Amino acid sequence: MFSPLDQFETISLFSLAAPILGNFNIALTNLGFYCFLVFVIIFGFHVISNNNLALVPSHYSIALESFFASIANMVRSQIGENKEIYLPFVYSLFLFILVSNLVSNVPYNFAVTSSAIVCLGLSVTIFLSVTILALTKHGIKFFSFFVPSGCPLALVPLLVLIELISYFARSVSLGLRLFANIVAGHTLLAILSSFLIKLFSTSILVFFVTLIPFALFTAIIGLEIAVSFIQAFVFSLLVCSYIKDAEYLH
Amino acid sequence: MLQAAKYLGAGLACSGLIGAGAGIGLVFAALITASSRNPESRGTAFGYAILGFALAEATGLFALMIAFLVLYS
Amino acid sequence: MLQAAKYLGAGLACSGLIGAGAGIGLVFAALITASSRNPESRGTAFGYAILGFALAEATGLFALMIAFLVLYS
Amino acid sequence: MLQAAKYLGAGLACSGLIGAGAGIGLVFAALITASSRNPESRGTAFGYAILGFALAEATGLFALMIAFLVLYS
Repeated sequence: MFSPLDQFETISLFSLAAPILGNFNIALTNLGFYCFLVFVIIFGFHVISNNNLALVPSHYSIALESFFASIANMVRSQIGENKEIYLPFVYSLFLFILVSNLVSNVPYNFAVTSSAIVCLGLSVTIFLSVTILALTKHGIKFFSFFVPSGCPLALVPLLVLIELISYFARSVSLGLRLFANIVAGHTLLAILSSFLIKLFSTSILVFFVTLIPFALFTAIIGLEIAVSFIQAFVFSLLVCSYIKDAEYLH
Repeated sequence: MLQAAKYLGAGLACSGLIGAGAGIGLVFAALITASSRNPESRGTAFGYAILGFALAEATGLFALMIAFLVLYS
Repeated sequence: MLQAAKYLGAGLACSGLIGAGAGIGLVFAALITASSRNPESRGTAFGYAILGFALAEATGLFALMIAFLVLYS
Repeated sequence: MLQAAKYLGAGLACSGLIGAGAGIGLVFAALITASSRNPESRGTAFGYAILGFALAEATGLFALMIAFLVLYS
């Protein structure tokens, strides 16, 4: 029975199962293959736009440099002028999520960010590293972060509890936001497309009538592409603001 | 019994459309006030209104999707 | 019986999308009024609108995640 | 029977996310209007917006926690 959610299953393309070291099993799954595909696309784009170090930029290098400049001033405006050490990290994170989202918009492609492991793994590791960064940089003073500045003393314990919970909720909500958007969007497309197929294949007259919901369907695909950009932008913007919290503690 | 639950579930799932309706009303209300207050910014304001309509509509479509899912599979 | 409860649970879980739809409408209404009142601050206002949209959308999609969780596992 | 009630409870608990979505919409609507009306107070306004978002999000996540509590224990 066709379930719209089975497009997100990781199927192992080919696996090597050897009984050595206690049933050793390594498999190249479609998730791994698509991660590699995204890496090849990003690496290839950078190699092409490198324009073998010519002084006069080609179209590709202009596009890539303006793209890099927009990420750079986002990081500079968010984290601060002299904190550009985080720029490569945020840039690669943005590019990975953007390209994997755009690749997943092609029909019959597997969505890398629709696997919970990738999204929650990304967000929990970022959360842990930001907390460790804050602890090493500020030590005990880090816990002053949970007391919002200028609030009456009686309110402090309640606010600290809420701030603590919303600080720990960051680790889950960051990844779950990306995961939920992509899964819900692709499931919506899967259901609408299977619905339209039934309508298109009934009769000629109905064929022309269903051109209207088909226009709605292409609008939703446009929306899905916009959501891919928005999710990549918001994920990296929130990572920048979390790093800013770790750096400056309010 | 199962079929009855399907109908009830689909009916309840439609409650998700309340927000989309209200959101689209708010967006076009703002568009009307903005275009009356500042007529030459009508072009971009209309563009934002269409974008806001599409994004608010998306949440309604998600609720409708669950209703179809519950009703037919 | 269990499957019936799944359908009902998923239908009820869709009510979480109400807040997301209304929130997105509010954000884009503010964007339209702001961009008509002060056109040169359109850039940053649009950035905040996209950020506000994504964060409001997230709560609605958390509810949708619970609906899928209830429906399929 | 018990498991059925769990599904229904989790579905009902999702209604708590309505407030979080609307609240976040309100916070960012205010941020957009404020940043367009008074651009140099953008820094502190953005800080308050993120604080307001975190607190509003916390209420939605309390509801989500109850939903998971009901669903899995």
